[in-house]
Amino acid sequence: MATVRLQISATPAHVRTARLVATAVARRSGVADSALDEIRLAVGEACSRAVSLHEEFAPHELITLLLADQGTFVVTVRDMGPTGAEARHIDPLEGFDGLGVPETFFAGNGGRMPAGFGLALIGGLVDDVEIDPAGDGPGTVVRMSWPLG
Amino acid sequence: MATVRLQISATPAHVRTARLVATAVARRSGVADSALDEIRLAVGEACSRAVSLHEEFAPHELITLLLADQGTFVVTVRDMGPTGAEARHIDPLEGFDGLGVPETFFAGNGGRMPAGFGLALIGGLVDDVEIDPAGDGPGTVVRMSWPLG
Amino acid sequence: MDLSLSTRNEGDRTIVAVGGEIDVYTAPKLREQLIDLVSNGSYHIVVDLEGVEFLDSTGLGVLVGGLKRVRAHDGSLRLVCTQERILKIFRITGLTKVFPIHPSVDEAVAARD
Amino acid sequence: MDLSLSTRNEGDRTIVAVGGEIDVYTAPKLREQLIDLVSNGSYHIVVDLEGVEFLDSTGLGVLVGGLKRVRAHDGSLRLVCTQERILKIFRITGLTKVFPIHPSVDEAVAARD
Ligand SMILES: Nc1ncnc2c1ncn2[C@@H]1O[C@H](COP(=O)(O)OP(=O)(O)O)[C@@H](O)[C@H]1O
Ligand SMILES: Nc1ncnc2c1ncn2[C@@H]1O[C@H](COP(=O)(O)OP(=O)(O)O)[C@@H](O)[C@H]1O
Repeated sequence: MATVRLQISATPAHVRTARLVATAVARRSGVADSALDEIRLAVGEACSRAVSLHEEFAPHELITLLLADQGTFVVTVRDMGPTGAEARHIDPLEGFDGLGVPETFFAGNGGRMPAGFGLALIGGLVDDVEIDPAGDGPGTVVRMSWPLG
Repeated sequence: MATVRLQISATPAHVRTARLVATAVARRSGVADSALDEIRLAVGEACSRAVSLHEEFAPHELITLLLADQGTFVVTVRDMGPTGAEARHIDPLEGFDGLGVPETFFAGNGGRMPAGFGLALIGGLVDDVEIDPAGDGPGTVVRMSWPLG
Repeated sequence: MDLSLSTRNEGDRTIVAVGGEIDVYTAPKLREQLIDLVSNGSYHIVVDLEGVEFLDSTGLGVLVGGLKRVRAHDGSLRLVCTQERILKIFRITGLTKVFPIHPSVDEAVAARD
Repeated sequence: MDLSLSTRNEGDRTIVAVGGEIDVYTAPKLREQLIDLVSNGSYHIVVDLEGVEFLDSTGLGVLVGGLKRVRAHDGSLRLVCTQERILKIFRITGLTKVFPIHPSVDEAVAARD
């Protein structure tokens, strides 16, 4: 099954729209049922992170989610946040003390997770992930894929 | 709640994706529950019609669904079919004998409804509909709106 | 939700109980079922729509196609439906004038022209 | 699905039963609830996650924030969870080392450091 492209404004409610669409299309494309929870969570994380960045840096731009059947089920989430500010997001583990020493949390800002936490979670969850600067403008591209049944 | 833009390739399965997204976003935007069935059907019809046109005339182009909260809940479905061929679709009742004399069906092609039937159904269902040539290129724009809670 | 179809006979009537969504995606399955029935000599068909959650114009087209086929054999195609949101679609499109619509399978099976 | 929250006390323990989805959209509601509890002197909190259908990093952040707050009062924040897909998220993020996770509310309420 071919392409779906979803663009959402930077609103937490639309992260749900993105999860809903990604999960429905993945299922229909033939991704194993056992992977659907993972897709729901990973897409939610990628979009939540994009929404946070947009709220701060690009409130009027849309976030783009691309779902494509290319032999595997490929999901790409592209934000329009500044890639400069993005540097600290690129290494999922940075600022997080290797996910193993979480006392750093308690120095943090009222329980917000450190920057990069969402990406770290994606990294721990999804086997095939790439995180790159968009290249053709501002923003970052999170690309994830799952096998098709 | 702000904008959602969904683009789908011309595949019947994605008409379901479009229905799912439109209904979920409408609900979350505050459209009355009683209108959700109507939105599901109207969006499905607009997209089914677009998919048929694309299958014939523009198989590699995407169909665009725009959901926007502009005081009312506005749904726009835009295809990339030729507007020339579209002429016959513009009048929902044309070729349909005014929806009242359906014997014309039986002359038809194996039970496919006459061209324009989907639009006629939308017209009978939705109070606020406009159907126009896109203007900025090929294709037709079906614009429908519903009141917000 | 996907389409479910189950078929049974009562006398010379064939009842097709449909469940789920009849739309552009699933309608081909229902079309094939109706064509099969007519090819195998079932000319009096009752389509039970009580389990249908969604019906669009493609679905209506398939029902009209079925009606056309049974009529060619002097047969009948009757619908069973009490769901208001489905009935509304038949009313809007004028198809209440084309299809006999019954409140129960029993009444549809008993009906004669 | 929206978040549901219900709160009750057993001795000096306060149990917050959470249902639905804890995500970027609903997490603020849980955050407020935890802040309210601590402001009102509940420093030993058990968060029952058995009714949770979805949990993301924003939800984890809110739980960590709650833990931070109760710790400032020498309190505790314990979780109840047996759902594998939720436990997995705590494991992946290393948070199983931060939160005591119990298989039932009774065990969480009975537990002492
Ligand atoms: N693209 C989609 N993928 C999956 N479900 C969808 C989609 N669009 C809408 N839905 C809705 O989600 C519900 C569950 O559908 P699902 O079980 O995936 O359908 P099916 O099994 O028929 O392919 C249905 O009510 C269906 O209308
Ligand atoms: N944009 C969305 N709108 C509505 N439901 C959504 C959306 N995205 C995902 N869903 C899913 O649809 C289901 C029903 O949600 P819904 O009742 O609309 O949520 P709520 O009432 O919490 O706003 C939930 O499982 C939810 O995750």
